[in-house]
Formats: sequence, C-alpha cells, structure tokens
Amino acid sequence: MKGNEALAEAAIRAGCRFFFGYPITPQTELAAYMAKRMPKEGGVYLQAESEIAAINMVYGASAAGKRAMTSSSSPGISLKGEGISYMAGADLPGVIINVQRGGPGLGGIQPSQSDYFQATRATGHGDFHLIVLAPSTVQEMTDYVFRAFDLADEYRTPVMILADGMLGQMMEPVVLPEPKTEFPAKPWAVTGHKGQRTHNIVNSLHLKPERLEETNVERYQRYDRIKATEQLAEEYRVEDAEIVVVAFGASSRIVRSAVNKAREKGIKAGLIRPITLWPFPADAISAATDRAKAILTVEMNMGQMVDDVRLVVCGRVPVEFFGRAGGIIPTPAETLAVIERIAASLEGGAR
Amino acid sequence: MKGNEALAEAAIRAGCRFFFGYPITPQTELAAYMAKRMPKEGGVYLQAESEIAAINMVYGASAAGKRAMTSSSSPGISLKGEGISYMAGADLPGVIINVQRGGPGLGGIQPSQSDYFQATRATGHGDFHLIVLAPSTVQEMTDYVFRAFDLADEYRTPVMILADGMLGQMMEPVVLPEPKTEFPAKPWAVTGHKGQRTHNIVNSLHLKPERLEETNVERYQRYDRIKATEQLAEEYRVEDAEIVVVAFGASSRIVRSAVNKAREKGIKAGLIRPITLWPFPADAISAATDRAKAILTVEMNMGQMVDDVRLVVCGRVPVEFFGRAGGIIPTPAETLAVIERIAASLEGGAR
Amino acid sequence: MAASLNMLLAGFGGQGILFAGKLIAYAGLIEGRELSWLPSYGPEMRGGTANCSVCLSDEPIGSPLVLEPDVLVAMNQPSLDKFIDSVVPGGKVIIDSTMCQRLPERDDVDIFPVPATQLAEDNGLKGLASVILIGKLLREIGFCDPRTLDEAIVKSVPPKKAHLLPKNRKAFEIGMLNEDGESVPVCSLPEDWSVE
Amino acid sequence: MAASLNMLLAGFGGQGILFAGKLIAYAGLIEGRELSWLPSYGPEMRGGTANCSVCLSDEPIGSPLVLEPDVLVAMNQPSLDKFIDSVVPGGKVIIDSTMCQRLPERDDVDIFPVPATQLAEDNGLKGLASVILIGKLLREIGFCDPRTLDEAIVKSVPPKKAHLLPKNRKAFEIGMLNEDGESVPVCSLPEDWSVE
Amino acid sequence: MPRIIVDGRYCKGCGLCVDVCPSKCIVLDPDTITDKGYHPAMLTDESLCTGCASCAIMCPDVAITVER
Amino acid sequence: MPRIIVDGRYCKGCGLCVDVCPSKCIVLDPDTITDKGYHPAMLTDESLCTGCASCAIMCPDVAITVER
Amino acid sequence: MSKIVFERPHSLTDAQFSYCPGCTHGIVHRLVAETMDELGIEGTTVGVAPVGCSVLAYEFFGCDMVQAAHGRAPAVATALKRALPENVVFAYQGDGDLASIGMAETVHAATRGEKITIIFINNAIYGMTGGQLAPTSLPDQVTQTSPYGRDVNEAGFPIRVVEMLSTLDGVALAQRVTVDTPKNVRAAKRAIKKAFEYQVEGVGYTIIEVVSTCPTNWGLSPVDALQWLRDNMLPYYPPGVYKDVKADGFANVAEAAAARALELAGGGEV
Amino acid sequence: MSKIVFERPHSLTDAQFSYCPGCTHGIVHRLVAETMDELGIEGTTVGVAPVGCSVLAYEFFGCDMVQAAHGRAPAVATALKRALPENVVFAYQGDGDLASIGMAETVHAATRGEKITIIFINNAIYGMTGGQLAPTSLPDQVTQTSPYGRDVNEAGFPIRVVEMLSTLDGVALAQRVTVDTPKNVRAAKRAIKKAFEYQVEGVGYTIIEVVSTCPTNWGLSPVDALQWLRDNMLPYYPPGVYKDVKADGFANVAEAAAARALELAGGGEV
Ligand SMILES: Cc1ncc(C[n+]2csc(CCOP(=O)(O)OP(=O)(O)O)c2C)c(N)n1
Ligand SMILES: Cc1ncc(C[n+]2csc(CCOP(=O)(O)OP(=O)(O)O)c2C)c(N)n1
Ligand code: SF4
Ligand code: SF4
Ligand code: SF4
Ligand code: SF4
Ligand code: SF4
Ligand code: SF4
Ligand SMILES: [Mg+2]
Ligand SMILES: [Mg+2]
Repeated sequence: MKGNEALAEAAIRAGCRFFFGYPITPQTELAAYMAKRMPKEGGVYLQAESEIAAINMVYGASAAGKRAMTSSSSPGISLKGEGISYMAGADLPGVIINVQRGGPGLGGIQPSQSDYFQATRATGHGDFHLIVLAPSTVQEMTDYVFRAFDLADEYRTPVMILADGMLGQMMEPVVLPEPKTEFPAKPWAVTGHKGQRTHNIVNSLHLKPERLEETNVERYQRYDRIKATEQLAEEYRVEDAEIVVVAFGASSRIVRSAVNKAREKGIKAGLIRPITLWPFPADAISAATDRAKAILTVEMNMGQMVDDVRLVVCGRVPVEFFGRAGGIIPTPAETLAVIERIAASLEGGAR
Repeated sequence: MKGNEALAEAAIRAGCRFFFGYPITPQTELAAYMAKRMPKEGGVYLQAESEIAAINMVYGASAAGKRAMTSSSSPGISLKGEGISYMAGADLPGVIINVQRGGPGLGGIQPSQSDYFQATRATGHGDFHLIVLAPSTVQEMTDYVFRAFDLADEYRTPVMILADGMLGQMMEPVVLPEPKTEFPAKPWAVTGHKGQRTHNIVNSLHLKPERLEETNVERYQRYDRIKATEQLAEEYRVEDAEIVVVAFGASSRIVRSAVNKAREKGIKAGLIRPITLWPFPADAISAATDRAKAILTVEMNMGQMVDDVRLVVCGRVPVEFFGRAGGIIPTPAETLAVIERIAASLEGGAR
Repeated sequence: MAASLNMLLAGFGGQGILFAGKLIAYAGLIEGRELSWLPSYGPEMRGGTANCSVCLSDEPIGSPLVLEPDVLVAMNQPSLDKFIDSVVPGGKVIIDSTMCQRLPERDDVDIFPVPATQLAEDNGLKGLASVILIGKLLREIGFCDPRTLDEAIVKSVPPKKAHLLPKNRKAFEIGMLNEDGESVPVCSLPEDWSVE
Repeated sequence: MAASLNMLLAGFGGQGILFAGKLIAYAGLIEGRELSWLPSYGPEMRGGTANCSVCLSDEPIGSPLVLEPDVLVAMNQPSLDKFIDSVVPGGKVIIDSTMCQRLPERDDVDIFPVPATQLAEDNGLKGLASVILIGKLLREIGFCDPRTLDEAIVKSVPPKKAHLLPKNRKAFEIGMLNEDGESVPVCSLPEDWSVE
Repeated sequence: MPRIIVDGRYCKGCGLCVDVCPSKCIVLDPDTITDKGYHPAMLTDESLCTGCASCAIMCPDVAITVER
Repeated sequence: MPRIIVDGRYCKGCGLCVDVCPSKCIVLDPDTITDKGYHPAMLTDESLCTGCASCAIMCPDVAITVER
Repeated sequence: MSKIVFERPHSLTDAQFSYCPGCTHGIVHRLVAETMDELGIEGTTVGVAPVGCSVLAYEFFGCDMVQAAHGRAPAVATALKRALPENVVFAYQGDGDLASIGMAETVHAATRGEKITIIFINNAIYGMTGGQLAPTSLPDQVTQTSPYGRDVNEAGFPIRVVEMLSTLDGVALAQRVTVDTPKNVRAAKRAIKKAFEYQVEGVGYTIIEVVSTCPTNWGLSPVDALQWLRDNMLPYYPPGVYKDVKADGFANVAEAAAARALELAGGGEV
Repeated sequence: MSKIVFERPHSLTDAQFSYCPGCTHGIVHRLVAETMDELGIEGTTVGVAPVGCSVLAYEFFGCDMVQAAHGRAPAVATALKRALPENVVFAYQGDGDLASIGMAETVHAATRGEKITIIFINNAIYGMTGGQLAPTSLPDQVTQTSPYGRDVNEAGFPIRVVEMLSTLDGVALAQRVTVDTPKNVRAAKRAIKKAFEYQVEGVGYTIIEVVSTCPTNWGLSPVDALQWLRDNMLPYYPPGVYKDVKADGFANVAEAAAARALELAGGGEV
C-alpha cells in the first residue's frame, strides 16, 4: 500500500467521513483513494475548487461535529494558512495532511521537509499551534493519522501530519487498525438546536481584546497540557551515544542507516526521531544531551528543526546541522561522513 | 500624519508606482491614501479582488521591473503566503506591509505582534526568508518603507514591514524623505526582449532537485550576506544594563517608558529594540548578554521573538518573557512590575 | 502642569472627538513638541463610543495609548462612566454636561462641566461641541498658546470646508469664555509650556 | 546474495517498470520480508523515463530510494546510460537488449542482455517485456521462490483484467527460460532467501 | 385601537418609520436620548395610527411592535 | 515537388499527421525508435504528397516542415 | 382587545443589531428570521455569518451559527449541508465577501448546485472596513478607494451577480429584490421564503440578492440612502427573477441541466 | 525551386514540448507563436505560464515569460499589463487553473476589462496532476477523482466558461474554438489572432477557449481522443463567438457597457 493510500484508509477507519481535497503532486493518490472509498462508506469526498475552499469545508464539517480532513502539499498548505488559523481560533478539530515537496514557490515535486517552520511555528497568522505528527514509515502514516483524529477531538485543535513525497509515494507492508466506532460527544457542534438548547456558535472573532486574550490564554493552557503529555520520540541506540543525531520523517530513515554504519566503525552514534514535531520532544532530547558530546540535526531543508534542537540543548553541547534541499534526499553515505567528521573533531578536542 | 499614511507616502517617494491592496482594518488608510495619490503620480492603484490577487499582482509588476507593494493585516497576510513564497522563489523584490491585529482566526482588530513567527520563519512554504523591518514610530514607518524598497532591489527579495494597528493608526510628526529618482537596473525583468536579448523568464519551478537545491543554496548565501551586513537594532541605556529588555515595534515604546521608570528606581535596566527582525540582530543582543544578568522579552503576543532571543543568549543568562495577547498593549506599569520582579530575584540569587 | 500631558477624549462617534484631538495634536506640532494622536478604531465605533488618546511631551512618547489620563474630555455618559476612574489624581475632567446627566463623584480631580452641546445648538454651531470643550480645556490648563490653537484650527479645517472656519473659531472662543462670559485674550501658560 | 537487496528498475513510462517492481515487492511481502517500493513520480514521467526502487531486506529498510543498486533492470538506452555507473561492483544488470543498442562496458558487474521487447512481440505479449525481465532476474539471482513470484503475479493482476493472467505467466516463464530454452522448474535459491 | 410600541433599547432614531408612515404619526423624540445617543421614534397621536405596520416593516432594528 | 520533412527531435509518433493526411502518404516508421522511444512519422511516397500542410497544421509538436 | 399584529420574530435573539441607524441589513435579518419562524426551522437551521458588517450575525440569529472566513461562507455552508443534509443551511454575505474575495467559492457552490441558500446584501460598498470600492460599486461612485469616482477603465465594471450565476446549471433560484418600501420588503420576504423552501425540497442552489443601502459610507441619511438606491442602484441592478428552474417546469437543477445540454447539443454552433 | 510553405514559427524556441504525444497543447502553442510572428510582437509580448501541463510554456515561447502561481495568471497578467501598457500580455491557462482555483481572478480580470488575452485550454481534466476531475469534466466522465463517473448531484455541473464570462461588461471577445481538424485549427488561429489584435487596439479583455484533448488521462490514443472530443465535448461546449463587442458595433467595452446600462435602466424589471 502506498503511503498516501495508507493515510486515506486509516483516516476512514478513524471515522473520517468528510474529505475535501484539491489535486497536487505528490499526494494525489490520497484523494483518488478517498474518491473511490468514501461513497462506499457513506462518506463525502468532495474535490473543492481550491485548497482554500477545502480547508474552509473542513472548518464547516468540523463545526457540524464531524471528523473531517484535507490534504495537500507545500504550496497548497500555504493557501490553507488563513483557514487553519480560523480553525485554531474557533477551537475546531480536524486533520491536515502535508505531503511536502521542495520549495519555495512552485519549487519542485520531490520530497522535502522544508515546511517544518510553517507546520510548527506559523501555519497562519496569530498565536496558535498545531499538533504536528511526523511519520517515517507507511505503517506510521496509518497509525498517526488514526491518532491524529483522536488528539484533534481531545484537545479541540487542528492536527497536521507532516509527511513528504517519499513517504507518500512508497509502498511498504502495513497493518491497518480496526475501524473506530465510538466517538467523543461534541456538545459545541452546530447541528441545529432543535429548540432544546441555546444556539451554538462557532467563531473566532472577539472584538474586545480582553476577551480575545482570554481565549488565547486558555488555548495556551491547553497547549501546556499537550506539551506535558503528548511529546513523542523514538530513540535508537541513544543510551550510550556520544553523537546524537536528531532527524524526523524520511530523513530519519537515512540517519538510521548512517548510525548503524557509524556504529560499525566504532563511533557511538544514536538517533532521536521526533514523532511529534509540535509539541517538540524536548524531554527526550534534553535527556540525551546530558549524555552526549555533540548533536547533529539532519533535515531535508536548509536548517529548520535545528532551531528547536538548539533551544533544547541551550548551549550545553555543540549542535551541528546537515541538510539537503530542493527535494534531494540525503544519502546514508554523506550523512555518515558528517558523523565521522564530528567524531574526529570530538577526538581532536579531547586530546 | 497617520502611520498608515506615512507608509504610503514614503513608498511613493521611494519610487513605488504600483500598489495592489485589499481592504482590511487596521490598514485601510494606507490604501485610501494610495488611491488618492497614485493617479496624480502616474502610478497604479488597484484594489485587487483579494489579498491573493494583490500579492500576485505585486509579483507581476515586480517581474516587469517595477517597484511594487501590497499591504494588509494578519488574516490577509496568511492568504499571501503562497504568493510571497513564489516571490522569494523567483527572486523578485517587493514590499509587503503587515499592520498586525490580534489573532488567530478573525481574532480582533486591535494592535498585536502575533505574526512575528509568520514574518520571520514561515510566511509561506519552503526554505526562504524575508527581510523584516519593525518600525516603532511614524517617522520610522516612513524611513523603513523607503529603505525596504532599496533592500528588496539590492538583494532581490521581498521585504516585509511588520507594523501593528497602533502604529498604523497613530499620528506623530514626521519628516518625509526626498523622492528617489535613481533606481538600480533590472536586466532580468520581463519587459519584452525587443529582439535584442534572449527571452527573460521569471520562474520558481525547477523540476530537477539538483537545480532547485542550487537555487536554494545560492539564496541562502545571499541571506548570509544580509545577516552579516543588515542587522539593525537600537540600544537604549544598555551600556551598564543588568536587565536587558528586548522588545520591538509598539511594545518597545512601552518598554522604553518602563526602563526609564526602572532606572528611576535604581534598577539597571536597558532596552534593545530589534529593528530588523530578520536578520535578527544577534550581534547586538549577544554583546549585551555578555554584560547582563537577565534578559526579558516583551511582546504583544504569547511569546514568539523570545525564541530568537534564547537562540542568541544560548543559556548564558536567564531569559524571561512577558506578553499580552489579543490586541492588548502592555502598560509601562505592568512591564515595570516584571522588571522589578526580575531585579528582586537577581538580588535574591546574589545573596 | 507636567512636561508630559496625556489626554483622553471620548464620546459617541460623530461628536467630533477625533477632530478635537487632532486640534490639540496639531497645536503641539506647531509648537515643536513631541506628540502622538491615537484613535480608537474599527467597527465598534459604529453607533458605539469613539475615543482618542493625545500625548504632548518634551520627550519621546512611550505608549501613545492613554490609559491613565491627566485630562479626560467626556462627551457622553457611557464614556464618562467608563473612564472617570482612570484619571490620575489631580487630573482635569472636562464634561459635556448636556450629554452627561450624572456627574462624577471623585473629589481628587478637577471637574469642569460645560453644556457644550447645548451651547453649540444655541449658537448655531451644530456638531462643534467638541471644539467648545477644547476651548474650555485650553482655558483651564493652557496646554498651548491660544494663538497656536487658532492656527491649528485654520490648518485643520480643509480648504473645501473653508466656510466652516469661522464657526470653528467661534466655538473655540465660546469654550475659552470664562465664567462671567468674558473671553480670555491671553492664556496664562505654565512656564514649561510657553512658546517663543 | 546479501540479506539486503536494492534494485532499480528503469525505462520509459508505459513499459511496465512500476508493475514489475511491484511484483518483486509483492513477492517479498508474501515471504514476510521487509520491503519497500518507491516510484519516480511527477510530470517528468510524461514521455520521459520512469523508474522505481525496490528494496528487500531482513532488517527495517533505511532509505527506500536506491541510489547504488545491487540490481539494475534497464529497459531503454537513456536509463541504462544514466544508471549503469551507480551499480555496485558485483551487481547484476538486466537489460532489454531490444531497446538498448549499446551495452555497457563495465566488467565488474554481471550483465544479462535479454531481447525482452522482441521476445514479447514475438510471443504476442505486447507490453509484458518487463515481466520477461523479472523472470530473467529471478533466474539469475533467485531473490525468491518462483512459486512466490507466481503468487505475486496472480495477486497483482486485477480481477477485471483476469484475462491477462496467462499472458503474464507466460512472460515470466519466458524470462525464466535458461539459455538452451529450457524452463527452470525450481530455482536454486540462496540460503538466506529461501522460504519455509 | 391600533398603535405601535417602540422599544427604546432597539430604536436608533434612523427615521425610516417616520418617512414611511402613511399617517405621518411618528416623530423622533427630540427630548429623549437613548443610551446609545439616539432620539428614538415615538407615536405622536395614537388616534392616527391605522396599524398598517409599514413602519415596523421598514424598521431596520425591529424596534416596533404593532397592535391592532 | 511538394514534400514534408519530419524532424525526429520533435516527433513523438502520435499519429495525428498519419490520420489527417488526405493522401495517406505518412506512416509511423516501425524501424526507427527516437531517443525518447517513439516511432517517428515518415513520408512514404513523395509523389503522393500535395503539400497541403494538413499534417503540419495538426502536428502538436511542430515537427513537420512542408515544402512545395 | 387589541392583538399584536407585528413583533420581533422568535428566530432573532434579543441582542441589539450592531448596524448603523437605518442600515437595511437589519430589515433583511428580520426577513430571514421570519422565514425561519414561518417554516418552523429555527431548530434545524445552521446559518453562516460572513466577514462584513454582518459578521456579528451569529449574535442576532437564534439558530445555530458559524462565522466564516472572508469570502468562504459558500465553502463552509457547502460542508455544513453535506454534513447535515437534513438541516437547512444559509449563508449571509455582503458584496465584498461574496463577489470579490469569495467569487470562486460563490461560483463553485452555485455550479455544484449545493442545496444551500445565499442571502446576498449588495450595498455597493465595503461597509465594515469603512467604505471602499466593492465589485458592485457603480460607475463613477465615489468611495474611499475610488476618491475620484469609479473609473471603469481602471477599476473595471460592476458585476451583476445574479445575472452571471444564472448561466450556471446548479442554480435553482436566482432572484434580485430590494427593501426600499414596505411593498418591496414584502416581495423580498416572499423571495427569501421561496429560496428556503426550494432548499428544503432539494431543488438546488438558491440565491437572493438584496439591493441594500449603506447610509454611513454613502454619506447619506437613511431616508436619502433609500432614494439614492432607487435612483442609482435599481437601474443598474434591476430586481427580478433571473433563474427559477421550477417556474421553468423542472423539479430540480439536474433535470433543467439535462434539458439544456440536450438543447445545446441539438443546436450546434451558436 | 521548392519553397518552404510551413515551418516552425520563430516565436517558438527550439525546445521540445514536454507534452504527451498527440496532446493538443502543442497545436495551440504553435498558433499563439504564429500569431506573434504575424503581428510582429514577439519582442514586445510577455506571456504568463500557468500551473498545469503548460507550466513549462516559459521554455517554449520565445517572448519574455513569467510563471504564475496556480490560478493566479490573470492577476499576474493584469499587473504586467498595467506595468507595461505598451506591451502585449497573454496568459495561457488550463481548465483547472482558470476555472477552479483561479475562478475569482478570472472573473475579476474579465470584469475589469483588463487588456490582456487569455488562451484557455479546456481539456476537461487536470492533466498535469494525473487526471483528476476538472470544473469542465463532463457529466458521468470517469476521472481519477470521479472513479464512478462525474455525478452531477455530488460533484456538480460543468462550467461553461465563455458563456458565463460573456455576462460581464469588461469582456471584449469571448470565443470558443477547437483544434480537431485542420479547418478548425485554422479557425482557432483566426480567433487567437483576433484576440491579440483587440488587445493591441485596447478593446478590452479577450478570451479564447480551446476545446482540447488529453489523450493520456482520457486513456485514449491521440486520434481517438479527437473523436471523443467531437462526440462528447463539442456538444456540451459548442464552439462559437459568445461575445464580440466590435461585432456588436462598439469601439470598446466601455461603450458597450454604457449602452447596456442604458438599456437595462430603460427596460425596468426583467
Ligand atoms: C481575509 C480578510 N480580508 C479582509 C478582511 C477585512 N474585511 C472585513 S469586512 C470586509 C468587507 C466587507 O464588505 P461587504 O462584504 O460588502 O459587507 P458589508 O460590510 O458591506 O456588509 C473586509 C474586506 C478580513 N477580515 N479578512
Ligand atoms: C496551489 C497549487 N495547487 C495545486 C497544484 C497542483 N497542480 C498542478 S497542475 C494542476 C492542475 C492542472 O490542470 P489544468 O489547469 O486543467 O491544466 P492541464 O494540466 O490540464 O493542462 C494542479 C492542481 C499546484 N501546483 N499549486
Ligand atoms: S425605523 Fe425603527 S430604528 Fe428607525 S427610528 Fe423608527 S423605530 Fe427607530
Ligand atoms: S402602523 Fe402604520 S400608521 Fe401606525 S405608526 Fe406604523 S406606519 Fe404609521
Ligand atoms: S502536406 Fe498534405 S499530402 Fe503532404 S504529407 Fe502532409 S497532409 Fe499529406
Ligand atoms: S503529428 Fe507530428 S508528432 Fe505526431 S506523428 Fe506526426 S510528425 Fe510526429
Ligand atoms: S457601515 Fe453601512 S452596511 Fe455597515 S452597518 Fe453601517 S450602514 Fe450598514
Ligand atoms: S497529461 Fe494530457 S494535457 Fe497534459 S501533456 Fe499529457 S496529454 Fe497533454
Ligand atoms: Mg457591502
Ligand atoms: Mg486541464
């Protein structure tokens, strides 16, 4: 099963019955899959007139209390910025998939991780965050989209799956989750009050700044809870690692190979793979920093997550960055070379 | 002269003859001013059908080699994300004004600084930056928009003026610059080749990832030059400051008052006011950190620039944050209280 | 009078509050002071209250948003009720008493009720109550040379509306009248506010 | 044969490269191995070259993008020219010799030219040259039990196109034929690739 | 007896009712100023009101109740 | 003598020229494969070509030059 | 005993409208509320408030409400209706919202034949933001951003929305009304009610354009604004039924579209 | 001596088109290039390439070129023309680009009467991204995202673009052509040339819709695709001149609009 299809099937099993998309490479298979399956599930597949319409349809379906999703790739995600900010402002759950490609501008269509900042810092205007999950295998594409819907409902926040063209296009074996049948109640949803309650309002406007600040503060308290409880990271050979490599998604796979090769050469390398990019797994990285001599961040961009790593490491050990941009996937060999260089300089320093 | 009008008049004097806008509070006066003045200057004022159309018009006019500008406020800036990314990808100059208001979503219309991340990290998808200038007086609104056009042309990059509703709406005395009459040549512009050169192409698409990476790397080299030469910050009573407050734009005015009051109370406080938010004035802040015991960042948001401050301070001294959100302007009194609290804790720590 | 003066003018939209504030700011400009003028803005103006903050100072102005005014000019009851408590002790409060039935009870501020709307209507100066209040304000705290304010009026009335200039001047004069109905020819300005 | 096998299949769009790659991946799945299949994608496919990376391994697969293949299946000259240098020493290169006039000159890899397109046309199997090459590949490196690959074919041909199943099998068989034209009934699988 | 009741909380003194009333029996009350600063509409002469509801139909603030 | 010249760098063997030629004097050359893998169009019989340019007008890759 | 013959409809909340004195937004609000009352659908209706002066409509209508991003009300309403097919969904939009930034969403909801009702307030101006040029501002109309009057050579021509949308197959009812007189208000009410009824019957997309005033930004008294509307707006935007598939004898838009396709195919070149 | 009667136009570069074999994009490219040659405007023309299969058009046309974001070509072209009023500006757009994501920009450039020329390739599909439903895909048409055929009740009705745009006052020329036969190719050429000429004369906004094929995503051979076009597309999208203000006797769109406004005002209710 292709990664894109796995995302789609898992969403359906998570109870998503509303998909609003707009074609863009490299995520088209997702929409195609939805178009095939949704009618059979009694769900709605609707190709919107644009990415903007699509995210606003997610906003609408979510306001009605439904599990809804949209998916796109980098330029299309930029167009959704306003809508995502509205969802955050109105505390609406929903899942947004970004199968990243190289940028900026029209860029290219090859895999990239250059929307990290956009996903974790500023998907749109205003103070807000998304929960951002970064799968690294097709199996995880399945698992995390499933999880994303639950997180979205629990915290009333949009959740983003940050994937890339490689993960979207590749096939790997995958075990699908059992379809979800029980869903949380949404008393805030607009479904018609039937004369039985006061009218519900879904809204992000607060003309009084005091009121707007209150909503911001309440939201950031929720974010604090998310930070406290939802950080996720995978550690690989980190226990005794002197060089800890931090990488997520597609690039973490390359780093894993490079770490293995480094170990073969006697270099104590390890990998921390952030799974939640927001909340950033600061705890895991901080703990590893205590034992490490150097940190290396590997990304498929010009250096973005490395800022978050630096914020956690806070000067305790050197933090280096290695990245490839424009849709190029770094090779294990060149990554290994960087690790070796760092190892050599550490030794040099020790002498 | 209102801040918004000062922005407009200065742009005209900087040679901007193409303004594409879409109404939004609190920047409407800017467009109104342009609508009045442009026809008299032989320029084009065009109210676009949307913020998206407006930024793409800037893209078009800039491609033709003209000085062009658009202006909006937070939600409208989100909509421009894709277009701005395209401008960056196509190396097109241009000036974008963001007169910020509270978010997320429709939020409110009162002054805010909650688009800092969006401006400095991810105005759109992909690896790129804008030069971001943050005025704090109406005079600076004038000066920086003038400067913005020059920077944009020099580095072939879009430049953003990050203002806010307070600066846009307020009146202060202002000295206007002399109109600019000499402009750099733009041999890359599409003006019709007249059979005298090969055709020019303005484009951000590079299907070959190697080629796309090259353009990214070249652009980041330009960014390095910008970082090296264009950092701007104002220092106020920083020489001997133990508590350095970092604040930009509107909030820096409040901090200045608070610093004065703190000094009156015998607290050695100082202010660093980043003028370029990107490139972030790391050098100035780093130097001040060497002498300081604590850093406080004051923003009209839930905490954004504080990340950049932390990245510079890198654990050397504690960095605290104080902010008001939703369109509330912090008061000098409450800011002073925070400074006093920090001063007290420093003394406590010293004992 | 302090070297720094923070004023808040508040009323209904349409009462001329913003214009009145601009007059003060303009006067400051003419006298070469630091100044700022900041209106409330946005759709809540509609049918609601409008207000503006004006700061005059000898030093660069920090926050242009006046939260604790030295001077409050209140043109309606809701505005008066809303802002009266924020006036600093010793501050001055100019009130359009036509629009405000209930006067405030604070005794640590100086309160000057003027039936400005009534006066305006009586004198055929509809819509210029705010200018009357500015006259009163100047009389009471003399934030500038009256000739400067006159100049500000001249410059602020747009050429197209030149016919309104005499009316504005008249309104200003009415405000400047002292209790016995006598116009104050020269304002006794505090030292640090005098010009030339 | 290593426990990890990285293959690159390349040709024109429409030659069945992606399908062939899927067959290999499917076989890996049936035999319970770790596997990945990654196509080149996007508009450059159009009229250009298409390729896919297939990895089979006993361990989790790192990069699914094969840059230094153990096996190259090349179905046209541009692809062959483009990728031949990246094949690891000792690697295997299966070439559709109908489509590639110039064979590579490397002598540190094993080269197996098969006139697959010609064979397909001769046998009424238009469009199945790629399956012939998979047969040849299996014969040469036995990456799985031939019965598994047969099963993979059965599962990969969609029910709607069931009539194409015999043709696919035939193509596979032709590829598996050894030089003397004799079908290889059981493939001598290397130890670490055998099943059950 | 037809009459109208103007709700002062809603009325903004726009005068549309005044303009439309065929019996010309509504005016804006010059002596009252509402909380929002408007002179509200008032029925001048109950006997003139026909209860035609024209005023209410035009009232943008739905401030008028008509009895008949 | 009317004839057409097919530029093999451009021709993608789409067959539109073959279909449209009123004289039926174009075929896709089964013995040639272009660099991109196409069988390019070729004029079978120069004497049949009228130089009507129908083929060129329909050619989506502007591969045909017509002489007359 | 006197009885009440006219009062605030139940489907309006008690909140005071945020509109300027004399603004016709209020009249149209009342008509929509009365329609909900009369059809008994307040409890099953979900309304969409736009960005514009009517952004606060969510405080005024008694039904469940969603505030939508500027111009995106049709997309939001589409999803609401898809999610709640048994409910009634309407969106209330201004001319800037509907015809400028939201033009793509408008055209597409219409061509999809979404079973929603659009109440379109055409006041030839951006009211909320202080009076800028709208897509429907008249030639030579002075606005904040056309200070010398709308120059059609620079700012282009006004869009006649219902005329344009009437060319789309998904549209069941496209009608223009106004509210300058009690008679026209009554007609507007009938149109709005018809639109809601069509929606309930599933006929297709329905839109009622209400030619409206903006006394504040036109700089006119409410009474004068209505006169300006009569003198200037109505000639350019003539009220009328521009499309009504039921009146044309079809049960719904699909039937009407099929008939049209047949006709076109037969008709050959235009 | 034989002479060349047909060859590659000068305004095409030497680059090979990136289009699939038999794709009509190539034919239309040639017609545009020939038009530039014949009018002698290659050196003063700026073209706008869209996002779609023709995204690489900037490599094929010899004039200066700008690549625009998906759907935004009309906005980019608008600004180019405003910046370079003496130049000729055209945008080349597909149906997804022009009629879906770019609908607002399309309608507004048209209603503004921008003096630009739009070449609109209607192939009833998203070619570039692999064959998804387009706003112009026919009822029941099977695409990647309408695997069971376009269900008009779910996915809505196809948009007839030139018909819709013809209702707008800024449009000088709106014509639909096709390129399935040499005769029709010649007619298409005449239409394109006329559009460019109108632009040069400053008549107004011009758009030529070219009913086109996408053999690849229709899953048909190039020859069969042309037949499918004749059988299915042309009946739904009849070629013809939908608006031509000069043919109607006006010098430009402003004149035509003024006449129309007068007529409407006189005509009263529709
Ligand atoms: C994305 C975005 N752009 C612009 C605005 C600012 N804005 C608020 S209301 C409005 C237009 C209002 O005009 P209209 O739709 O005609 O409604 P009216 O106020 O006239 O009823 C605009 C542009 C916004 N809130 N969001
Ligand atoms: C913002 C954005 N959304 C989506 C895409 C992906 N995309 C590329 S081409 C295309 C549509 C192409 O269809 P059409 O305009 O009909 O042109 P054709 O390829 O059929 O000629 C899309 C959706 C994109 N590049 N950018
Ligand atoms: S129409 Fe309504 S709001 Fe206007 S004056 Fe009459 S009662 Fe008051
Ligand atoms: S009900 Fe009729 S007569 Fe009575 S006040 Fe209203 S409009 Fe006048
Ligand atoms: S010019 Fe005419 S006759 Fe000659 S090959 Fe072409 S189509 Fe055939
Ligand atoms: S039409 Fe052109 S591309 Fe097609 S086969 Fe003929 S020459 Fe080749
Ligand atoms: S600004 Fe205009 S449209 Fe808005 S409420 Fe006031 S009068 Fe009505
Ligand atoms: S995908 Fe379709 S439209 Fe695109 S080049 Fe191929 S045939 Fe032409
Ligand atoms: Mg409006
Ligand atoms: Mg298309």
